[in-house]
Amino acid sequence: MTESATNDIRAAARRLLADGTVSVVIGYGDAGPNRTVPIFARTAAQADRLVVSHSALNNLTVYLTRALRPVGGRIAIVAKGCDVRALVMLMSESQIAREDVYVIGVACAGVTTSMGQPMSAETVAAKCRDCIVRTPPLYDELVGVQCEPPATSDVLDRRIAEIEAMSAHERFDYWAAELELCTRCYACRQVCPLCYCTQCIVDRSVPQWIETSASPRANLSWNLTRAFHLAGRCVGCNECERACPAGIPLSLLNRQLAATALREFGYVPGIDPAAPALVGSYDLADREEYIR
Amino acid sequence: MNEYRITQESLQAFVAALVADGLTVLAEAADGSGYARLAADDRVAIDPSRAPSRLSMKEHFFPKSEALFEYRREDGGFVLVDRLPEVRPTVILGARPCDAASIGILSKVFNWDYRDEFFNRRVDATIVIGMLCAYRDEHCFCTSVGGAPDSIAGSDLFLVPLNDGALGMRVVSDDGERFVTAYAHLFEWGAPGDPLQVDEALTLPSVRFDAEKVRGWIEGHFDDPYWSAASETCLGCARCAFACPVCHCFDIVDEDRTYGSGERMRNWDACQFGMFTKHASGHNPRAARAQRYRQRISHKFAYYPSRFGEVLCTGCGRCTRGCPVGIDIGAIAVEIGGMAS
Amino acid sequence: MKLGVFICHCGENIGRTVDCPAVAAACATIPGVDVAVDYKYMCSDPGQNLLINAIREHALDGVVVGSCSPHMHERTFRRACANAGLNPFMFEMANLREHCSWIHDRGPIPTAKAADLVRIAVEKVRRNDALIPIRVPVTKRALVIGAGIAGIQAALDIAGAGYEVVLVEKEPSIGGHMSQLSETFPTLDCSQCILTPRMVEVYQHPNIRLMSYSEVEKVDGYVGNFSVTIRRKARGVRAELCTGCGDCVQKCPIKKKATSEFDEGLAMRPAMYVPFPQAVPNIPVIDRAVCTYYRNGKCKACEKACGRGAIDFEQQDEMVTEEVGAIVVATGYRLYKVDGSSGYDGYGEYGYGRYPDVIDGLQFERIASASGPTGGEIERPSDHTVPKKIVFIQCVGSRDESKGISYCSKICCMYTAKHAMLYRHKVHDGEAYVFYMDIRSGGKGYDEFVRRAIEEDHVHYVRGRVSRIWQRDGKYIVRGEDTLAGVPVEVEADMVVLATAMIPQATAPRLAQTIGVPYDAHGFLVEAHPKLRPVESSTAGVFMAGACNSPRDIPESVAMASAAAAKTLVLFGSDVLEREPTVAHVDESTCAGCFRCQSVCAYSAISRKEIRNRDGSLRATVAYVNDGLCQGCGTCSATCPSKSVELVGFTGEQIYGEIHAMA
Amino acid sequence: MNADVVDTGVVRAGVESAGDDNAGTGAAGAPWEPKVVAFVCNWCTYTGADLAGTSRLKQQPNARLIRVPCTGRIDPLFIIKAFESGADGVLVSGCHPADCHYGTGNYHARRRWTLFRSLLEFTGIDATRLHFSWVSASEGRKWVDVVDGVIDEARRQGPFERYHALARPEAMIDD
Repeated sequence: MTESATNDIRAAARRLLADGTVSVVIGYGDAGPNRTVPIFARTAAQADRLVVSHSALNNLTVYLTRALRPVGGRIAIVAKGCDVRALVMLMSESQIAREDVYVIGVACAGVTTSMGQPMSAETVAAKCRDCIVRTPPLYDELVGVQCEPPATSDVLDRRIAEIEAMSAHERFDYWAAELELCTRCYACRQVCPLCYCTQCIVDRSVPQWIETSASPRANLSWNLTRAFHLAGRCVGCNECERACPAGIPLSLLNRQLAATALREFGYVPGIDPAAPALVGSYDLADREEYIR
Repeated sequence: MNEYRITQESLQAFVAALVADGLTVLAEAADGSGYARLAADDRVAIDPSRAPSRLSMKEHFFPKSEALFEYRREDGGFVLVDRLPEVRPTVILGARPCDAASIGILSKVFNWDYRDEFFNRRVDATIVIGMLCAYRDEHCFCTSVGGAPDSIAGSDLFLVPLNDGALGMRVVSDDGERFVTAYAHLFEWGAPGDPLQVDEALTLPSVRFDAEKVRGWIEGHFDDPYWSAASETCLGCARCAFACPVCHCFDIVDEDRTYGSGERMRNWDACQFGMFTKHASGHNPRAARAQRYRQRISHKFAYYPSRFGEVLCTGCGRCTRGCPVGIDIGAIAVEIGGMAS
Repeated sequence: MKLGVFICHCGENIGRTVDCPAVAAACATIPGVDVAVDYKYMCSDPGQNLLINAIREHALDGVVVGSCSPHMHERTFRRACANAGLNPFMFEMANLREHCSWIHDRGPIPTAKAADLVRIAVEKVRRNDALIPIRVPVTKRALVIGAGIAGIQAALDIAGAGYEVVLVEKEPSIGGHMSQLSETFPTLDCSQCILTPRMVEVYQHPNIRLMSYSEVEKVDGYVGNFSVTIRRKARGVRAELCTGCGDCVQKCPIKKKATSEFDEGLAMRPAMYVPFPQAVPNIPVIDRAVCTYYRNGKCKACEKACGRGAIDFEQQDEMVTEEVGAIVVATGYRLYKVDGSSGYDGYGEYGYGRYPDVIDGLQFERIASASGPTGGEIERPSDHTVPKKIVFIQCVGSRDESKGISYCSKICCMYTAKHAMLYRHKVHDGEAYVFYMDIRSGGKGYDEFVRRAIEEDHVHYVRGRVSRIWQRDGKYIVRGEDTLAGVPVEVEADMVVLATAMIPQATAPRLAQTIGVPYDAHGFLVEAHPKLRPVESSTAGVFMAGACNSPRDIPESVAMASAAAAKTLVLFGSDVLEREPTVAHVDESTCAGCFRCQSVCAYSAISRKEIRNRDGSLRATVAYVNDGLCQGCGTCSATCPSKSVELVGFTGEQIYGEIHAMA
Repeated sequence: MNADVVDTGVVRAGVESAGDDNAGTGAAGAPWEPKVVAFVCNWCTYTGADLAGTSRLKQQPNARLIRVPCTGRIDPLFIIKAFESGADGVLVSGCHPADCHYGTGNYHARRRWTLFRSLLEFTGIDATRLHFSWVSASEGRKWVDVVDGVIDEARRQGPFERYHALARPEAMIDD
């Protein structure tokens, strides 16, 4: 992403703040070489800190969820294609009204896996390698140079295939080992724009369906539940994986479910705000060969 | 003073011997995840310029989850069964000073109004072999909180890289002395070799803020609007607290394992969670993110120092490196220090 | 919490296989269980008394009975609990018979399993809530849709019991098809003579609010609390001013532009018209399609003629909303059109629509009717000559999938016999032929009636189908075959009457959707149970009468109407409906308002509720469950990621307890 | 029904009614017997199981039924909790499509299951442990076949040690 995109963003932000369209612009602020941080720009000066770059990793739509939304009324947000998909889900799940958000869409050529990395074939985030929304599915204005979607290099899918090729016992042991590392800090939940529940199921104590101890069994229960609650909703921004201090490959769980949703129901979340929820609708013809 | 000279070979032999003697040997894992257990034949690499792991070595003394006791329903009542940890003698190899320092800081709270058996047993059974730290990045600030890359605080033995690639191991505590004699035969003893002549390794990172000033400002600014501004982008994920070598809050829950028996668990918790201070009544004295963020900073730089005379921070920078929204605790301390003067 | 466990031997049924005393003993060790006993027959009076006394004596907070399936005796024991002063929902059953003793061999295993099953139930009841049945108020007003004989009867019965009835009829007049009939089988009494007084009674009844020329547009709500939106179509005449003098009709210059619906197209009517002389209400309607004024803004002859100034060309359709507690659907039938206009292939070979003297049953009724276009004289529509030979053909459309419909229309055998008879009575030298497949004359006096037609009135019955009809010099050649004689027959007829099938009104499916009741492939409403609940729909509070359900004759329609009225009155018998309180409940403090629960609810029981702060500002929009609509399936609860909606009676906590009891 | 099953029963009777732990392996010396949890809807499968009972159709005694109004009510959390509670096999069963007492509950349930079992499959909890069926109120015979099938499969697979071991104290030791 280019100089001009950054300039466009700053210009747009200044304009929107000046003409009172919005009271705040949520975007990426420059934080040194190959680093950005989320910033809430309320003044022209702050607007001039905005940047767009391959280090714009955060999915800022998390700040549109009720608990984190900085103000009522209309908010402008800088969003890449994957971020906008999350926004579409938030709209379809009645979390925010279209008219309450002004989307500065970013035509995105991909971002890096972690902060501080220069962009290269090695450092480009896995999710970007087969991105389907380099141009966001929805926006009020678009910045950045529109670029061709990449030839899908199914890095994640290949990893998933490897795991699926294991025996059930191997799969179980693989995940038991990975999930044993979980510290139950719930960073995966906190960074997820779609984990906006007022009270997460794991914080409900009557009954305590999921134990809060970081025991292997409770960690499995928690991670299964987290993944399932995102079934047909997760847009694959992978913020959960980036935030995980234990380095658990959460993207595999999410993506495997997304693949199932696509295979079984031809469902791709976060494209059309009017589309019915995958878990929340049904089709008489839904497959059921596994049901005796 | 004299010191042991350790070559790569003797280091390998050392670890093999420790494991053979049934000791648990922990060292920062190559994948950067945290301090992991070494097997006898693992290749041991002491690299003073390696970046700190994602998680600290706190977990070894204060596990993310541990059972305090078991309970079992028996004829109308409950039978309680103690579950003191079975602790193996342990060696932490190559602890960086900002980690080693955490033991002393944590000991204060775990031996304050109540002496915590679980923590102390583990500390007592552990020999810490510290390591001169040659890593620097913009997130390190050990020197601003009373530490240093060559600080021996918390170590029993201390490794210093020598310019010929070998390591010098200094004895810095009586425990260290007692411990090392059993393995002395593995090492060369004598005059120190030339310490590694790398300026970067020995120049101290500059002091970024005055912790005393920070404390002063915090104590006078409980209701300052700064707290909302500073925490505006915080997601409350508490990854910082879980990665921190000295954050030590925990939650206690009873968990049934079977119908009629279970365990009382102590699990890591963090002041960044909304639930952390939520009362049964539903009232929450720290309902807002800003209040929780203020608590985190105030506890580290004001409350803890006032009670224990130590800043609840070793300047390791893990919280900042791991923060998904790039909140920089060092920068915040600098900012507060600035506001103070 | 003090709990009681009662193990039933069910005579030998459980006792033979399960060591009931051992189960009771095992359960006595469960924390909270104060009483654990076994007894021969818990459902017997002494058994129930044992339960009742224990509840009183030990002041039990919850009870588990280990006996048969809850489907067998849950109600019994709930009642017993209530009698003992314990909330009936603080009770759970463990199925030790169907799910244990009857399916295992005697031995320690069934005993162990029985102990498990009871423990599971104990862990549930421990987490039960004392529930109070939901009480829904009942609006004691009924809506009757359709004012044919069925609707009229239902309305009169309900009104007669002292309740208000809103009677909606889409035509300008009530009376339905029965008002078109000449005589009725098997008594041959004049249809209008018996119907008209009923129509007048409806009109004058203080409890009946008649809405003719009106249609039901929308139905909201649920049993006891329906809110119905009705479109009152503009007549162009202000009913409150009209005296029914008929001057406007006389003065209408457009005399013969429109064919009379009432006379089945055999006569013409003016643009300003009353369907028939005895119409109720006797208020004219302007047919805007043919009226000169509406076509080119001129005329207004009727307005000049009306002394009361009742004519109102500007009148618009009006929407009214009525609150009712029950709905009776009596929308009746229409006739299958042989020309295919009713959506079936039809019988082109019979020439209906092409040959003026090939008519259907209702048209013959009009010809035979004293009030009809011919004043009751049997004449051919084409040349008004008296037909000397008429062929009646039965099962036109009915019982023939290939041509239309699989079912038997049921009344054709009877009305054809009637038609033939009427014809013979009026045209003594006339000959009547009836082509039939079978004669179905079940019913009081029905078979005798048919026999009379054959034996006394000498109607020629020919068993066989008619293959074709064609014209030859003014006559209609009817070719069929006599399957009894096994010979082809050809009859040279002056007129042909087709006994066409009865099918539902074209609007029936849309109405069914509006009300929310199921209908079959033909468009007939489906009853809740073909034998035991013949006039109820599966939607509580919605009943049906007459031919909207399947082909019916007059006596059946009237019987159904009275049955539907009786069902309505049963509903009105209580001021409030009691419903099982096992419905979903929303925790508004944690609901995040994603409304996936709303999308899975099959009963539209979940809506959006705004929670406002003291200053009136919106705090949150959360899900709200209407417990009048909720049926308690719990799909919403399983869908909610934060468990902010729980199904009372099957809460997460209760089910957690049951599962954990197995750990 | 073979003899050692009976023996197990004795132990299970003693052990379970006292409410002790018997996750996975049976208590001292007794041959192990699988534990199966079945979540069934009230209107079809539970009634079908009733019919099996009234028809005196013999079944293995290892299943414990939990009655819910509708398969739509069955939350994946129930299934997870069942495994946590020591189940070696879990069965979920309700009304055939188009037979749902509530119209569409089983359609919504079916969609949920398809996703959830795919997730479990991926994490190594496969179809040998988690089963689904439609059993109507008139299918007493089918119920017996299904439930015995699930129990036999669990017996073939042996105790779900991998899962149950996750809860063992030793799994909690910090190193």
